[in-house]
Order: sequence, then C-alpha cells, then structure tokens
Amino acid sequence: MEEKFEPKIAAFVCNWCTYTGADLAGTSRLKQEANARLIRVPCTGRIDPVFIIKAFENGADGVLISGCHPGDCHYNAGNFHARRRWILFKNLLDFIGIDSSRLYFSWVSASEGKKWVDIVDGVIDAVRAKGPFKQYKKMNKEIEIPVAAEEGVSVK
Amino acid sequence: MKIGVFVCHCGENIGRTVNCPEVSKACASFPGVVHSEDYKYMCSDPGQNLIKQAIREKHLDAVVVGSCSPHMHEKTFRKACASAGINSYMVEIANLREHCSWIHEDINQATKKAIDLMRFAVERVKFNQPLETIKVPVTKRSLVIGGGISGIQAALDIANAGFEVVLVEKEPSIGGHMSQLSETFPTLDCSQCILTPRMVEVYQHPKIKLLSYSEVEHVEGFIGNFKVTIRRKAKSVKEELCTGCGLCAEKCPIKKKALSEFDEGLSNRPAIYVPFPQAVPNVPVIDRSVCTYFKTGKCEMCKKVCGREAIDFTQQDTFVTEDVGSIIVATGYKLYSIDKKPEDSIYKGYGEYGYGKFKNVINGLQFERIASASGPTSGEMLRPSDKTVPKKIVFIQCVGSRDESKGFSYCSKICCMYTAKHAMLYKHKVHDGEAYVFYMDIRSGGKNYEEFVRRAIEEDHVNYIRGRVSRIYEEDGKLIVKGEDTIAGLPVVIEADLVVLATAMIAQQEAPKLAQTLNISYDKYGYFQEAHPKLRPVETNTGGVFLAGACHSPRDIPESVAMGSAAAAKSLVLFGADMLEREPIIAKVDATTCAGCFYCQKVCAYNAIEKKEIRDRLGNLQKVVAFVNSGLCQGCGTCNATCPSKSIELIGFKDDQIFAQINAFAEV
Amino acid sequence: MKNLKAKDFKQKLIAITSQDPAQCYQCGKCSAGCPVRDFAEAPPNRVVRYVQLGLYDKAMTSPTIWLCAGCQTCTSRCPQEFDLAKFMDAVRELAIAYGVKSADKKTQEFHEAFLKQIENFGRAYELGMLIDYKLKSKDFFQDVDLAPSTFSKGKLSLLPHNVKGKQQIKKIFKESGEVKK
Amino acid sequence: MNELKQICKDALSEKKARFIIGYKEDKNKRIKPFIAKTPEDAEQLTFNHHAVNNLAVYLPRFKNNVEGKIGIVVKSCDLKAVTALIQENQIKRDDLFIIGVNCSGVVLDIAKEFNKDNTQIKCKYCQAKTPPYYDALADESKDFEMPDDDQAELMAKIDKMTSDERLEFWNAEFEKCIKCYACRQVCPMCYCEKCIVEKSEPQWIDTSSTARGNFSWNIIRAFHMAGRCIGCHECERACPMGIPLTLLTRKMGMVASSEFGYRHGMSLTEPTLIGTYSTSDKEDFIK
Amino acid sequence: MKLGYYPGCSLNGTAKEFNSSLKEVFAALNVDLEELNDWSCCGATSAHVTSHILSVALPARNLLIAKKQGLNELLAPCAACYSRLVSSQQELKLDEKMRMKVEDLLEEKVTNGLQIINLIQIFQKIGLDKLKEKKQVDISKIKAACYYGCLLVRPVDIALPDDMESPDSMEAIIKSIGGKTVDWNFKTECCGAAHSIAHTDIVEKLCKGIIDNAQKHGADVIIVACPMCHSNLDMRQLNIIKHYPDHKPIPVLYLSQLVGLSMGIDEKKLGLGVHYISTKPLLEKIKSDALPTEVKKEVPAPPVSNDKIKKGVEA
Repeated sequence: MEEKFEPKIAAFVCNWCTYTGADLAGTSRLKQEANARLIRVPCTGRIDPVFIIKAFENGADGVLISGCHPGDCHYNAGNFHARRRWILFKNLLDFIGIDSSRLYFSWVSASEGKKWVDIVDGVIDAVRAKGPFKQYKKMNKEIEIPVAAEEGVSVK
Repeated sequence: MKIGVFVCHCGENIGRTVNCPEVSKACASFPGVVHSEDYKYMCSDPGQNLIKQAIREKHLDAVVVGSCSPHMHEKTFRKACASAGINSYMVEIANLREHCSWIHEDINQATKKAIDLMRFAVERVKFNQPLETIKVPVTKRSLVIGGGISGIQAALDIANAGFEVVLVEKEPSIGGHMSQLSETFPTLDCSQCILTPRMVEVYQHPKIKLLSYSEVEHVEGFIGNFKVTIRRKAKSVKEELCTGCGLCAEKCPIKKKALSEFDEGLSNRPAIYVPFPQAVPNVPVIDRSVCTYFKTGKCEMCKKVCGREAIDFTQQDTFVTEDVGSIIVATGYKLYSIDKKPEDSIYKGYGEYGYGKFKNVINGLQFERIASASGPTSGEMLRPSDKTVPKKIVFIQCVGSRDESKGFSYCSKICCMYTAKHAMLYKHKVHDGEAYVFYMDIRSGGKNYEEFVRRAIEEDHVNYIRGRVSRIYEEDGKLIVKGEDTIAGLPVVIEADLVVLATAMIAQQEAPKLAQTLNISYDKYGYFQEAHPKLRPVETNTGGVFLAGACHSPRDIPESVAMGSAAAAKSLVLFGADMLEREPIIAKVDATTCAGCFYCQKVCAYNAIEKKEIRDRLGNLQKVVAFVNSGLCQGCGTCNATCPSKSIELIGFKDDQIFAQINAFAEV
Repeated sequence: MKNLKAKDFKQKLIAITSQDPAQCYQCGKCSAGCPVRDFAEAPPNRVVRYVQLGLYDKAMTSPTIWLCAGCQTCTSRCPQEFDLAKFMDAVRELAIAYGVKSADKKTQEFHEAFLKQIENFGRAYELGMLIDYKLKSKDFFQDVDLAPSTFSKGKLSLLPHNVKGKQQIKKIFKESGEVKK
Repeated sequence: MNELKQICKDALSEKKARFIIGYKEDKNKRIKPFIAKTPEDAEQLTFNHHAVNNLAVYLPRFKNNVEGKIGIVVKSCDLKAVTALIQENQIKRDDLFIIGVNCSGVVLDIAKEFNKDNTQIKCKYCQAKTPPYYDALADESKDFEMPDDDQAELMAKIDKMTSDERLEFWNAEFEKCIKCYACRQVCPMCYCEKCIVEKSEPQWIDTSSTARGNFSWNIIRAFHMAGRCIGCHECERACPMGIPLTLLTRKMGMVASSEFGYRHGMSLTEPTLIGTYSTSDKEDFIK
Repeated sequence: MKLGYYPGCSLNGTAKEFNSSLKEVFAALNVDLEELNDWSCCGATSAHVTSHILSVALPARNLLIAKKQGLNELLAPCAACYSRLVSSQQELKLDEKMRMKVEDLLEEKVTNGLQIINLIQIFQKIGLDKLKEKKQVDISKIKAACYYGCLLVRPVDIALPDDMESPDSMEAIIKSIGGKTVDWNFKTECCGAAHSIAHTDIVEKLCKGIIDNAQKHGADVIIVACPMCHSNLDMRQLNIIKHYPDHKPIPVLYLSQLVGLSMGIDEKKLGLGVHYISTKPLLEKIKSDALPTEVKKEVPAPPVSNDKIKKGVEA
C-alpha cells in the first residue's frame, strides 16, 4: 500500500476576512493544492476548540484556523477573544502531545488572496511531511467499523 | 427532509475543472437528497426556474446549490427559493467556483473536492431552520451631540428633510469654535457673518429642539430605538421668561473675576453672562463658581434688575429623556495649549515656549479673537501684555502636532492654512509689521489652499522659515525666539513682540467617556473611530451612531460641514423605511440550561447580553439567566464559543449545523 | 575614507545608540537650541542628515561632533524622541574607532588626556591631566596666568590620588577597548 | 480551635450568618462537611489537617439566596474558588460571611496521619497560608516544613518529552477513565446545569468510555478550566482511577500566568482571563 | 540618617569648597556621610563622548562598591557624577547586552536597588522644614539666581523630577532658608562644560551670556550645584573680565555654601575664601544691615523673636 499520502486539512475561516480573501484567490485564479476543506463561520470568535477536536476525530491530519487581523474584526473584538482562547488551547494540546505541526493559525484579510494561497499550500506541505495523524486515528479505530480501517495503520 | 441539489457549471467556469454531472450524480446518493441536477447557468432565469420547478414538483424542504461564492449569489438563490415557497434560510451554497474550480487544475481532485463541499452543505442544511428576518421599528428622530458648525449642518439637513432633531450643546450657546474665528481661509470671509444665520435658523426651526447647556448622560437601546438621557445643567435663569435684554449681565457687580471662555481668556465676563452677543439661545447663565450670591448668599443684583423675574437661584440640574432613531456625534475638538507639565496630565506641555508664562505667547484661537472685530480689542491688532501694536510677530507651526515626544504624532491638518491666514490678517492690519512663520512642511491640499499660502508669501511678504523653534524667553518686553533656518543652515534669533503657537487640535477630554456611553470606539488619541477608513467614514461600529466633524480627526470648516451633511444623509437613509430589516443571525439563550455565569456578557462587544430573572408562578426568583437583546446582537457568535455548556447559540451557525459539517469531513 | 564599509557604520551606530537616524525628520529644533551652535559650521541636524544620506565620512570629520558639549538640550526637546546627544557620542566613538583624523584635535586630546589619568590613577588627576594635555596640544600659554592662584587656593594637588582598585580599572580600559573592536 | 468555634458561635448568635458551612469530626473521627445552623451546632465545628474538602462547591446552590448571609469556612485555596464563583455570578459577596482559616497543609490520604509523605500536592506549592480576604480569620496554622513540589518535577519531565511520548503518556492515563464524572461533580467551578458532555444535540463529546471519548472529555474539561481552575485538586482526589488530572489544570494555570500574567481567584477586582483580552496578547504563533 | 557619599574627583580638587561646605552642612543637619570605599572616577564627559562601554562600566564599578558596602542611598553632589551614575544604572537596567558586557568586565553580577540622589534631592529628603528650623542668619538681603545647568534636569526621564525648561526646586530650597531668588531665563542653558580647557573661548561666551542674564534680572549671586558649572562660571569669569572691561563680577556659590551661610556656619569652613571671584562684597551685603528691614520695623519685638535676632547678629 505505498500510495502517496495526501493530508486532509480542515480549515475554519471567518466570513468577512479570510473567506473573502479565499474568494479573491479564486477570482485571481491563484492555483493551490486541493487538500483543504473550508468551513465558514461568521467570526473566529465563533470557533470553539471542540471544533478542532471534532475535526481530528473525523480524520483531519491538520487544522487551519484563519480570521481577520487584530483590529480589523468585523465584530470589533471577536478575534481578540479568539486569540486568547487559542493561546490557551494550543498550550494545552502541546502539553497533551498534539504539537503545533497539526494546528495552524493565521490572519488573512479580504485582500490577501496571495497570502491565503501561501498559507494553505504551506500547511498542506508541512502536514504532508509530518505524515498521517496516526496517533489520533488509532484512538478512532476502537469505535470505527472495520471497513474504514483500510489504511496501513495497524489496529491495536 | 427532502433536499434538492443543483450543480451549476457557470458556463465553463466551474465545468472546465469540475465534472459537474458526476458531482450531481454523487449528490443524488447522499441521504436525504431526493433531487439532483446540473445546469449551465443556475443563476439565470431558466436555471432559477429549474430550482423552483423541482421545489414544487418534489415538495423539497431544503435546497443546496453548488455555484459561485455565497457572497455572489446566495441572495439570488434564496429569493428564488422563497418565491417557490421554501424559507430562504433553508438554502445552502457550496462554493464550487472561487474555492474549487478556479484554484485547482486536476479535474479528478477538483471533482472530488466539489463532491465533499456539496456533502458539507447537504449535511449542514439538514439542521437549518426556517428563519424570518428581524424587523425593528425606527424612531424617525435624530439626536445631534454638539452644536458646532458640523452639528448645526447635520441638524438642519435632517430637520429640512422633515424629521425632528434634538440638538444638545454643552455650552450656553451653539456656534462652537467657528463662532470665535475672525475670518476663514482661503476666502477671508467673515466667520460670524456666515455662521450666525445658520445658528438663527436652528433656533427658529420648528423641527429642531435645542437643548443648550446640556450633556448626554446615558444612552440605551440600539439602532432605530435609542433612549437618551440628557442632563440639563442649571442655568439659574428661566429660559421661557428671559427676553435676552442683557440688563442682568450689565449690572452684575462681578465684572473682572471670570475670564471669558469665548475670548479665550483675553477678556473678562460677569458672573451672569451670554458667551457672545450673537449667542443662540440668547439666554444668560450664572457661573456659580464666581457668582457672589452663590458664594455669600448676598447680592441678587441680577434678580433685582430683571423685569421678567427670570432669575432662579434655586434651579437644579434636570434630566430629560428623548427617544431617537439615530445619533450624530459632533463634539468637535479642543486646542493643545499647555505650558508646563500639569500634574496628573497625559500631556507633557511646552515649557520651552513659555505659553501661560509669557502673556505675549498666545495660541491660534487667541489670535483669532484679537483679529476679530467682535474681540477684546475690537479687531485692533494689539498684544495682550501692554496693548501695543506688535511690530514683529512670529508664528510657530506644529506645536504639539507631529511631535511624538511632547504631543501627538499626527498632523493637525488645518494649522498650515490658518497660520497663513493669521499672517495675512496681521499684515493687512499692521502694514509696517514683520511676520515670520516657522514651519516644517506646508500642507495646503485643498481647493485654492496652495494659492492662498503663496499669496501670503508673495503678495503679503510673510517670511517663511523652515525649522522648528527651540526656545522662547522674554527679555525687556521682547520675546526672544531661537530658531534655525534649516534651508540656509543658519541660526535665527528673532526679537518678537508677539508669538502665536499653532497648537495641535486634540480630542475633547470627555471623548472616551462619551464613547463608552455610546459604545463606539475611539483611537489612542481619543478621536472617535469610524467603521471603515475608506468606505464607511461617518459610520461607527455601533449601528445608528454617526460621526461628524473634528471629533473624528482634525478637520477644517468645509470638511466638517460635508461630514455633517454626510452623517445627516446616513440618518435619513435609516428613516427611509418604517421598519429596519436585519439578518436573523443572532444569538439565542437556552434558559433551561443557562447557569448564569455571564461569560457571554463579558465577551459581547455590543452589550447585547442582558440579565433576565426567571420566576415561578408565585413570583419567587428561580434563577438569573442571560438574555439576548436582538436589536443589539450582531451575530458574531463569540458568546456561543465561550459558553461552556453551549446554552447560548448563534442562530444560523448553531452547533449542530457546524457539527454536521465537521462530521461530513470523515468522508473526505 | 579608507576601506570604510558604509553598512557597518550604520549598523554599529544603531547598535550603540539603539535608535535609527531615520527617526530624525530634520526640523532643526536641536540646532536652534544648541549652545555651541554659533561656533559650529554645520548645525547638529546636518550631521544627522549626513548619516541619513550615507555620507559617513562627512559626519565623522565634522568639527561639530567634537563641539557638542553633551548638554542634552536637543534630546530633551526633540519632537521625534531622537536622542541626538547619544548620537553625537556614538559618531565620535566611531570616528575614533575608524581612526578618522579629528577635525577638532584639541578637544579629542583633552578627552584622551583626561581618560589617561583615570586609567593610570583611577581618579582624575587634574594637574597631570593639564600637563599631559598641554604636552599634546602644545597650548602651553593658555591659562598660564590662572595656575598660580589655583595652586594657592589649594585647588590643584601636586600628587595624584591612587585608587587601590587600579588594576581593575586598567582592565576595564583595556578590555572595553577590545569589546569595541 | 476554640477561636474558630468562637468566631462561628458569635457569627450565628449575632446573626452575621444564618448558617455556616464548615467541617466536623464524625463518630469515626473523620472530618466531614457540616452545616452549623445554631450556636450550639457551632460547638461541633472543627478544622485540622484532614479538612480537605473544598466547601465552595456548595455555594452555587445559594446563588439566588434572599434570606441571610451564608457562613463558610475556607482555606486560602478554597477562597480562590469563592472568588471565582463570585466573579462568575454564582454567589454574591454580600451573601457571604467568610471565615478564613490559616492553614498549614492538608492530607492526601484521609485515612492516614498528616506528615511529609501524606500532603496534598497543592499544599506543596501553596503561596498563601492566609486567605487574601475574609470577614473573620481563625488562626489554626502550625509550623510545618513542606516537602518538595514533586508534581512540578513531573511536569518538567513531561515538558521535556517529545510530543509523541507525551501523547502516549496521556493516552495511557486517559485510558483508565471510566467516565464517572466524579472530577466534575466535586469541582467547585463545574456548576453548569447541563455539562457539554450531556448535550446531545449535537453530541460533541462521545459519552462512551472509548479512547477517543476519554481523550476529548479530558481535553475539553481541562480547557473549560483554563483560567478558571483555582487549584483545589479536588478532581484528582475524587478520581477513582488515579488519573493525574491536576497536571492538566495546573499546566493551564501556569500558561495563564506565563502568557498573560494572570492568577485566578486572587482578587475580586481582577477581570477574568476568559472574557477579556489585551490587544497585545502574544501572537507569534499566528501567521 | 546615614548616607553613602560619592564625592567624585572634582570635590577632591577644584571643588574642594563644595566638599567642605557640604560636610559642614550635613554635620549640622545630623546626616552621617559614609564615603564610598576606594571609589573611582565616573568617567565624566570624556568617557561618554568617546566610549559608550567605558561610560557605563566606570560608574558601574562604583555602583557595585556601594552595594557591597551595604548602602541603599548614595549621594552624588556633583551633577555630572550624578548624571553618569544614574545613566549607567539606567542602561544596565534596560540593556541586557550591555549588562552582560559590563558584568564580564567587572567579573561580577550587577544588581539593582541603589538609589542615587543629588544635592537638591537630599535637601528635599531631609525636608525643607528642617532647613527652615536650622536657619540662623538672615540672607534675604541678597538675590540669588539659581543655575541648574544641564545635568541636573536632563535627560528628562531620569534626572531631577522638575520642569526641564524652568525648574524651581532649587528656588524652593533657598526660599525655605529665607533667601530671595530671581526669575531669569538661563537656568538650564549650557555653560560649555568640558570645553573649559580645550575651547576656553566658547565657554567664555556661554558663561558671559548666562551671567549677563542673571545680573539683568537683579541677581547678586549665582547658585550652582555642579563643580563644572562652578569652575566655568567662577574661574572663567577672570577671562571674561579681561575681554569685557565693563563686566561686573558676580560671585558663584554652591547651594551647600548658601545653606551653610544661613545656618550660621563659619565662612572659612564653608570655603568661601577660595573662590576666584571674591565673595566678600556678598558677605558684606548680607551682614551690612544685620537687622533685616522687616525685623527692624517690628522693634520692639516680643522676647522670643528677640532671641532669634540676637543669634542672627552674632553669626
């Protein structure tokens, strides 16, 4: 089963800056890799850490979160609250053993289509280099129906 | 739930890299999908008709369209579905163009991704709820805070459009700084001559309620529905009885005690006074801090001479509440003119220029008063210390502006122009006098502005010296001004008779407090913050609150007037409809599980979370829970993410909707 | 200027002063208040301008840097919070380090004479310094008339005071010279 | 001892409190939570090294209190919980009569005597023997030399591991979890009426005691405690499976302190960590 | 009250009258001065104009000695020493790299916590009331121009907490001992400082400007708190007299000397005889009308104040 590993990236993006920035990347026809799936939320303030956990549970090899630059939040301060939450959550995950090569954060404004492409491609490359998130998938195996367990990961 | 799926080719735009028929086929197999088709242009009339037809024929409950970005055509498809009988919030868009076909090249990868995106949308739409737009009634009345030229303009525009305006002014008279000016640049027309008619118009306008000597105390409510509490400071004069005859002020024995605010301290006024003869309203107020009666309980001269018995020493501050739909903030600016560093002040002051120490070092507004025909010298160019004609005058620009160390980094914008005007006015009055201007750069962008400055230099022979002044001190009645001409590279020492400092325009000291009252933002200087620096320059982050004039940043008269009109126009847009329609994307509390920790209240940037008491039938308090004021909530969902028990959820982006999307990720 | 690398100068300057000369916007307020302005050909703000333009040799050979009395009037009044006094110190220091021929030898020699006393004795030995300075500057006649009264008032001691920790001070001098290099 | 009894007696007789939540010794000589309603009851109140329980856990049920003040006996660690509960609107300061006790440490194993080997972890790094504020203070402390903070050493050891080793370490620990939720029940800060794990629409966290469910539960629990945990270590004491839960909560406390200079539960006027922000919060990890 | 004392080189040489007057005054005020062991030069202007590191390291050596000596407060009466010590302390606090370099040089760890105070601050600390109590001689006959120079008020953020442009803390001290001061314009103008020897002409011109302004505003004496200012204004006045024949000499006194005078301390002990510009006319003016005018009017005065007058006469 030497199939080339392609990471799955879940991206949570805010509606006003990053989603629009990603739209701009599209209208500018900036090519990027196809591994990321975007989930649109109104504001980074809406992103609960359980989203990230749930994404890993559902097989994400990496998670990317992006919103408006500090001071540009459409809702005044949502991203400031989010940033504080991330600092805590990131440290927690790190302590538990999910290091920062699985979880990425960025500020991408509506005008930064190019930056968005660079970030997405960068994250995909980094996670591809890191390989599949075996450790988390192992936890999932216990409850998954055996059919899904076709990748070369050994079931304990 | 019956879901219909529609995949748009967008001509070749999507179809070139995404195999649309295959996507459509794949979607047909998703649980819940009862109809799936693809079409060249979904947004076209025939395309929309396909959707409508399918809704009717297959009795669809929800629709997913795979097309361009929701920012493009979400509204189009929502409208189409609504017309076919589906609630418009039962429509989801999968972005197959900007986020897929346009950014990928491999048709297999793109098609796979498109199917995933469609699956996300289908799973999500299963948890969508029919929603109705929120309709809020609009109170078609406006509050204007500040009666300077900007506030006057805004009030008149709104009133002339037929809507009521409450104009609040903290001073005894409206008019603001413009009423203090002698002439205006670049036309040199008399400031009061153009302003006074406007002030009278405000006073006489049947739609304008003028509350002078009043301040906004408290604001609650939201766009279209503000309730404003205004403090009416005690004037000690019954406004309805006073005829403005002025006898009280004339007879007041306190003539020299108080410095005239209007003349910037260059003259004195009595304890009972109108700020200036053309004041509107022409009703005096008693300055209780200097009035003999209020200090000793004796005197009552004004009361004795008033034929109308309008003097009332017992008057107290009163409060009125006004219901308004919009608020225009036009609180203006003040000047930075501090000599030594005052204690507990954020300002460092300018000890080296001796303002406040030397009588003949004055600021720009003081010069305006000296130059003004209605001023303390009746327009004669006389210096304050000994009332002689200054033969040498020095103007210094950028005092406090463009000064990170002792003032503010920003440029005060109007000083270059008014300094040129001052120098010109001086030369016109003192023909044999010499005028020097120390400047760093001349910023004269504006219609006929540069021409005006050139005229001062070329026709009136004002000496412009490029360089900052280091120090001013007084010897033998002369002010020794030590500067440097950086162009010639030579030191310059001028023995001047009068020095005018073009001090920085700064935000009103109370601005941050007012900003908190109104829940709007302000920058580090205390200027109010606009919603967007380019596209929403007069709006604030709080709906229904608009900005006008120099409370936003340094502005000259035409800009302040334009901004006043712009803010008025924004209010009138609001008044154009009876009801305000708002997206129903707002938070909602589940009172049964809310534990009342109020973290949601802490993170809410809009003060939209209120406390609500839940009582049983007997009226006993059961618990206190959070409650969302739907008028204030803007729908960011930060509360939702913060709530540990998920007892507050953002309608439209509820947990189950996002959960469904994330779960769909398993099949990516 | 021989083998002078422009890039190095600016980097070193910024390292010593922790500020970028670009901060100065050339308003001239420093020059306007400078006590030695009348004695300097180039006003202090022009020395900053030289550095801004990359004319480091002009800055280092300017007599102005040696005329600066270090009174810090400029610093305290600068609207851009640029520490010009510190800047002047650094340009002088670099001028010495680069071996630039001083435009104001007298002042440089005075400072060298002064520091030599400290290096040797730990404290300033005024008589020694004066002798040393006069030998260097060959300016024997200046102040000659002041000397007798100064002695008679007991203001100049004939012998230097020796600080016990002299070795440590010598070391400071020696190694601080090396740190600089 | 008499001092505490006297304070409580006076408080009850002078109606400073309508009852006092404190500790008493039962027949088996075990220290248990006890509510004294009368001055006579107060005679039974006691405090010693075995008074481990954090009595603040009872407070949220009085959040709509209308009758009279509630007296509560608190150690300095317990007072942090009281502070946090006041800040989170679970109890009003005006409704409390706080009887602080100077504490010199409590036992880990309540069946054994208090000594160097039988000391709660929290006591080993306790900074305040005296509660920062109170309405009355009873001095019950004795000099006692605290053993080394071995938890800090363990934390340092975990910090040094590779992330894979850490994940393995925690998986081994979380594997033990039987989802009994004792950690939650005993926690004074877990006062939610419905815990997120009990919310089924949607079911964010698997209720089953699988590796994945255990993992999510423990992460989210620790995150919900971030900036809120007051370090009473009751969760770890209550855990029947001996999972070192306080490693997580203490780590979050250390992060709050190192990243934001924040210490929870120390002052009523300090804003909470979550719910506030600073525009200068660190963001070197954000691209 | 015990206080660390860093006299600095000048006070051992050209400014020995500063040293002696200071010691006399503090003895009278019951302040013990503990001289820093084996102190060395702060590097003065010469260090900071030529070598940044030297200008930090030389004062740092003294700061370390003070710490080792167990001193919490260190009086540096010379304004230049004060400025160098404070600047060095500040730099060591803010600049990590510099601190490490200096620690390498001194082979010791630098610690914080020493408070360095100048002459004005120590008087403020002792309390102006106390100075008032100790006052015995009436000095209200003379008008003083307080000259701060540069280093007492600059750099703004670490020097004396007073207004840099027109300070008045020295005036407050003089007022407390019953002296009169003049308001003038050159309080903080530079005297030329270290140029005294290499550029005597510059110093001469700058000092002339300062002295002229003081005299123009009616000063009988210039009061300073810096040996460098003193030597420039006092010694260089001889050059001024030579070059400007109509120059009227004006004595320059250290603040401690004037305070000492008001306390009735012997003029010789205060070192008033070693000035280049004679202080005699000034002293005569103080004494000339031993009974101040306002007291004269009061005669006969109540017995209590009679005592005071007597003391004044004797002193």
